Amino acid sequence: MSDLDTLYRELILDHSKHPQHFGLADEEGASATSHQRNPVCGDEITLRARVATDGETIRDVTWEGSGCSISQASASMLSDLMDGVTRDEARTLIEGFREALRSRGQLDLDEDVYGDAAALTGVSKFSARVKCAMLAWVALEDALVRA
Amino acid sequence: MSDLDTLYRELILDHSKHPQHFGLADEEGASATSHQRNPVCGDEITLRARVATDGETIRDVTWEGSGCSISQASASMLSDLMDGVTRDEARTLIEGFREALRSRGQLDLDEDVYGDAAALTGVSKFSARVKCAMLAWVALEDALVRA
Amino acid sequence: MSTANPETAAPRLDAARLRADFPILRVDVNGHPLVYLDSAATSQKPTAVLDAERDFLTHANAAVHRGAHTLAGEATDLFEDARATVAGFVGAAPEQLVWTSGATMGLNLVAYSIGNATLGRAPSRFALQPGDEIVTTAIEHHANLIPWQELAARTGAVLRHIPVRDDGTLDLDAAAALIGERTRIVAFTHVSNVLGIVNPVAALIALAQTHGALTVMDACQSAPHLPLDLPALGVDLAVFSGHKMLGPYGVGGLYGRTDVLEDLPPFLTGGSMITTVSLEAAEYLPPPQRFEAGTQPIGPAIGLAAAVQYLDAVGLEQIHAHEIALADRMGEALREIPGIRLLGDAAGVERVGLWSFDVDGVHAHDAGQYLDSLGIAVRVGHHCAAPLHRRFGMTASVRASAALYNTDDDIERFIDAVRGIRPYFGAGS
Amino acid sequence: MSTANPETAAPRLDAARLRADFPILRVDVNGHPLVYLDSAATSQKPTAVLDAERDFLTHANAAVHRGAHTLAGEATDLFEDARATVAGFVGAAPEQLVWTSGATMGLNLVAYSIGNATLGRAPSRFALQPGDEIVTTAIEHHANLIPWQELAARTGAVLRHIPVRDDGTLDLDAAAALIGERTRIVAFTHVSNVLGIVNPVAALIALAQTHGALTVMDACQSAPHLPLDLPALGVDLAVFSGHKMLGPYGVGGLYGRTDVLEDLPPFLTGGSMITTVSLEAAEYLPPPQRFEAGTQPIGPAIGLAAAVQYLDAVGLEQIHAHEIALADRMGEALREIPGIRLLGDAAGVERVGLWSFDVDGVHAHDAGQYLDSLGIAVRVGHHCAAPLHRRFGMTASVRASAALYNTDDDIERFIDAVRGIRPYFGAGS
Ligand SMILES: Cc1ncc(COP(=O)(O)O)c(C=O)c1O
Ligand SMILES: Cc1ncc(COP(=O)(O)O)c(C=O)c1O
Repeated sequence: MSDLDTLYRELILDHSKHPQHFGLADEEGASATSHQRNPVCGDEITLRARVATDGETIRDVTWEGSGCSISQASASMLSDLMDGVTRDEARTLIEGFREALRSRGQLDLDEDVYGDAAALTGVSKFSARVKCAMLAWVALEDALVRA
Repeated sequence: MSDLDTLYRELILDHSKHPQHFGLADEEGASATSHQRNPVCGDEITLRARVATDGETIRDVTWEGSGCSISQASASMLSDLMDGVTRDEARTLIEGFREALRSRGQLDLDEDVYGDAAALTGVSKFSARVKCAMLAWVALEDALVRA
Repeated sequence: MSTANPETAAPRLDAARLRADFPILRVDVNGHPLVYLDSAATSQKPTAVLDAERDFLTHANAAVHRGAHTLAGEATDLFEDARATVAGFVGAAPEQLVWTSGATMGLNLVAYSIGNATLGRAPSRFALQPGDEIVTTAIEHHANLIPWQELAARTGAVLRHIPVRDDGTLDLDAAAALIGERTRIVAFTHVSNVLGIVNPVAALIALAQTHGALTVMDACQSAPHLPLDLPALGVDLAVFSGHKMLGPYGVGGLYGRTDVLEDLPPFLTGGSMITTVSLEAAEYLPPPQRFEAGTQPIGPAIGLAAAVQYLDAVGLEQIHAHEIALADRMGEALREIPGIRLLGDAAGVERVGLWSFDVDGVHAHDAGQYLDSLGIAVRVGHHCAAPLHRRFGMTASVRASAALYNTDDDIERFIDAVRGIRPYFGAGS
Repeated sequence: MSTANPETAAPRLDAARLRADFPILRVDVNGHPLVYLDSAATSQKPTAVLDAERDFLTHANAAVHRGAHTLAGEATDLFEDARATVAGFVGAAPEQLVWTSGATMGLNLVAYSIGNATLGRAPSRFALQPGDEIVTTAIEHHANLIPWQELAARTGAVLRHIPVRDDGTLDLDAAAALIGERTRIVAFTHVSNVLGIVNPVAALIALAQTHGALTVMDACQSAPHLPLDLPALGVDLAVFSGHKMLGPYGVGGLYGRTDVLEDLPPFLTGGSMITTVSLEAAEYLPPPQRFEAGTQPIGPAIGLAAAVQYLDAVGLEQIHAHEIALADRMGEALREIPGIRLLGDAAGVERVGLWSFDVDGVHAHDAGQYLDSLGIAVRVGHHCAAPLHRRFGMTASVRASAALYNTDDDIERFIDAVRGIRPYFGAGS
């Protein structure tokens, strides 16, 4: 597999063409919205997370925005992954994701833990693209503080 | 003669120890005063030139100030040289002096024209000292504009 | 379609031979020999530049304008020789060239100096009144936009913008209507770093002069590509960056007309720009030293002098002709690739060797990544010109920018690679 | 008399061996091997620094934080690694280090940023009110004096000065009386570039903190000579210059506490420091990028990282001990030469390896010229500290400043030469 193909796995191109959870859900219950932007390219994302009545479980994550296939796929994969996890679990997942992506190819994302998002492992070798992949995750982190 | 000795000729050390025309003359007739300063070392000179009633002939040049032996000797030699020359002659002398000093050792000052001041020829090889030697000459140039 | 330009008559230079002077152009990227088409972001540096700086640092390094010792004298001479060389490169006298750390700094220097004049620190004909107007254009790099926004906000002046037409040319009719009695400053780029079009700067300067407005030109993207004679052009102030013209990082130039520099108050303060200092107040040297506070980028300045000597030795006419030829070939080929939209594809304008474009259905980042996988370095994003991109309905574009060391072969490899972008990402299928 | 210092216990380094790393130290000056004692003006640079920059420029050069291509990625990584290295050198986290073009720029950045806060461009806890006080000292370099004079003049704040005692130490009693409720900023140098005394900065910081004043430290003359841990010291902001610490020209650092940097508005504006830009207004990134407008000095930053790695490899404790030994020997010998008056010859203080002195009957320029004729490079003048010189009744002095590469032999040659100054000029005879 060429380096380029490790970055643009089928799964990533699929998600970017058919983004999941695209379109913001109504603001209801304990939900919060975060807007993030990549200053270099102007890419942006608006992400909304709703927390269940237990105050702990993330109920749904929806988003919209525009950007490169990495940022779009990442938002789509994130939304899939986070449905039903607790705040704490989400924080741990985000931290692990950040660490792997900043590892310059040293750390892999475990497919059992990250699901489709594990396909983003290859991004860590492309440091200029780490921000693209992180955009949605930073948005969720930010939203959860306020949800 | 060592390089240092070409800079510090006897004549220069003599003038710096026994500065001529030191002490400002009273302001009378068409006289003008200029204050110049070397910002690097804080050396300064105040020079006064008086022009004769013909409006053309420089009558006397007096000065005071503090600085290195080059700047002091140069002021002393300048004052000797300029007594009795016309404005035009003075301008030409100053221009020639400036040119020689900036020549980085390429041009010599003619003793027949510059008298004792010709001993300052060696300064042109020491670019950091050119400002020292020029200080009084710039002051005279400035004073003549207003005298 | 060929770009109209009188200089196309100059003989083309031998880029393949010049490449030997640029060691980095021999590296492989992702298994392919590098095709560097990002010179508008930063140029590569010839060995002569690297050697000039290193020679200085290993033989004559010392602080300038401050010491009486031999090394300090040599360093001062080399540093002032460098000033004369770089000033001469743009047609100016040594004392008309202020060293800066780059174009951004040069533009901030001008804006803050005018701000200081306005805030009464130093009475000056450049002081602004609330309601006075600063005119810039809709195509500026952020460096020639935000400093004016901030100056306007600090002084109560009004910022206005010369609009750009759909084809990327500035709307001179609108400019003539905008620039008027209240206009105090007109700031514009010589060549846009996104559109590559050489702007009608003589016309803008004439308009500004009619109303006595100060002209400030961003020459970042022209200095390495066209012959420049700033005094002949009649502009009041102009800036450029060393690193974009084969020189080192950390140095740039601000050219100023003598009378203009003389009437601008200081910006940065500190050592080497003063005549006298007490604990309470300081007095300042004349230009250019007035604007050069603290230790200057001595090594980089000496490197930049070597860079402009290199450019001069090749010949700016030849460089311009060569780059026009490359631009023509790029434009011609890109127009024929399905889904590619060129920005600023105006007919009959003079241009430098750069094109920005959109790839239908593929984000610029992805397009750039694909090109990179084939060893082709281009820039993607808004290129620090976000308002310009918004004006053309986009947030990001792909930009390929050539320099004297790019060959016809580089361009062919680039074009072939662009053809592969949309198929790879399954766009338009 | 020996300088009291706990670090004198560290083993001395082998300066003769280190010299091999500094090619310039092998040049002859006026027929004598160079004795370079002007490191306080600018240091010499080891081959490792020159190589680091050249390697970067010939293998990975590209604009950082902007491109998606491979070189741009490598360049960005190297540039951010350099930030982490230089930040680590002063005990800081990477995001606490802002690149500047040098110390003068760093101090102007702080002063202008506070000015912008005051002028309402960005509401901030650092805004000054008329009558608020800025306290600096009577021994500052012009770079840590004039920016505050200008800030005071622009804002209506009052500038006050901690006096210096006859022996060159700061008058801490006077400082305690000066620093009070109205004090908003206390700016001081860690080590004076004329006196060589390490100031009681912990005490000044404690005083300032009692009154909630912002502390700004000039670390130019300490960074290359002492181990520094700025967060542990508790200072809010500190600056240093690359070229004085074995690094290249054109780069420096501004350290800031995270909460302080966050609350300071931008200074220079332009590319790479924004989140969004419209034609009308811009929004800014968090620190450190907020303060890094335009293309940064990438090569010089990478060179500076190599420089601090070099310093770290030798060991700052060792360097300090070595330089104290040189200073002790210089002080001891100079005190015995007739007609030499040392500035700041206080007993029992920590110092770096520099002495400034007056030669009775011989102007500093002439004394320096004489030393230069013997291959000895010292600095003469007011060393950008005119008020300090006036305080000690002089306009200029001779300064000899040592660094890690100076040997005992250098010092002996220097001392012998100083003995010859007055006889040559016939002073005192
Ligand atoms: C104590 C001190 N502060 C500030 C500066 C200014 O540093 P730079 O000229 O590198 O900006 C210097 C050096 O000249 C210095 O010695
Ligand atoms: C047109 C234009 N102006 C200004 C700049 C800013 O130059 P620098 O980043 O070197 O300060 C650039 C480069 O980025 C540019 O292309």
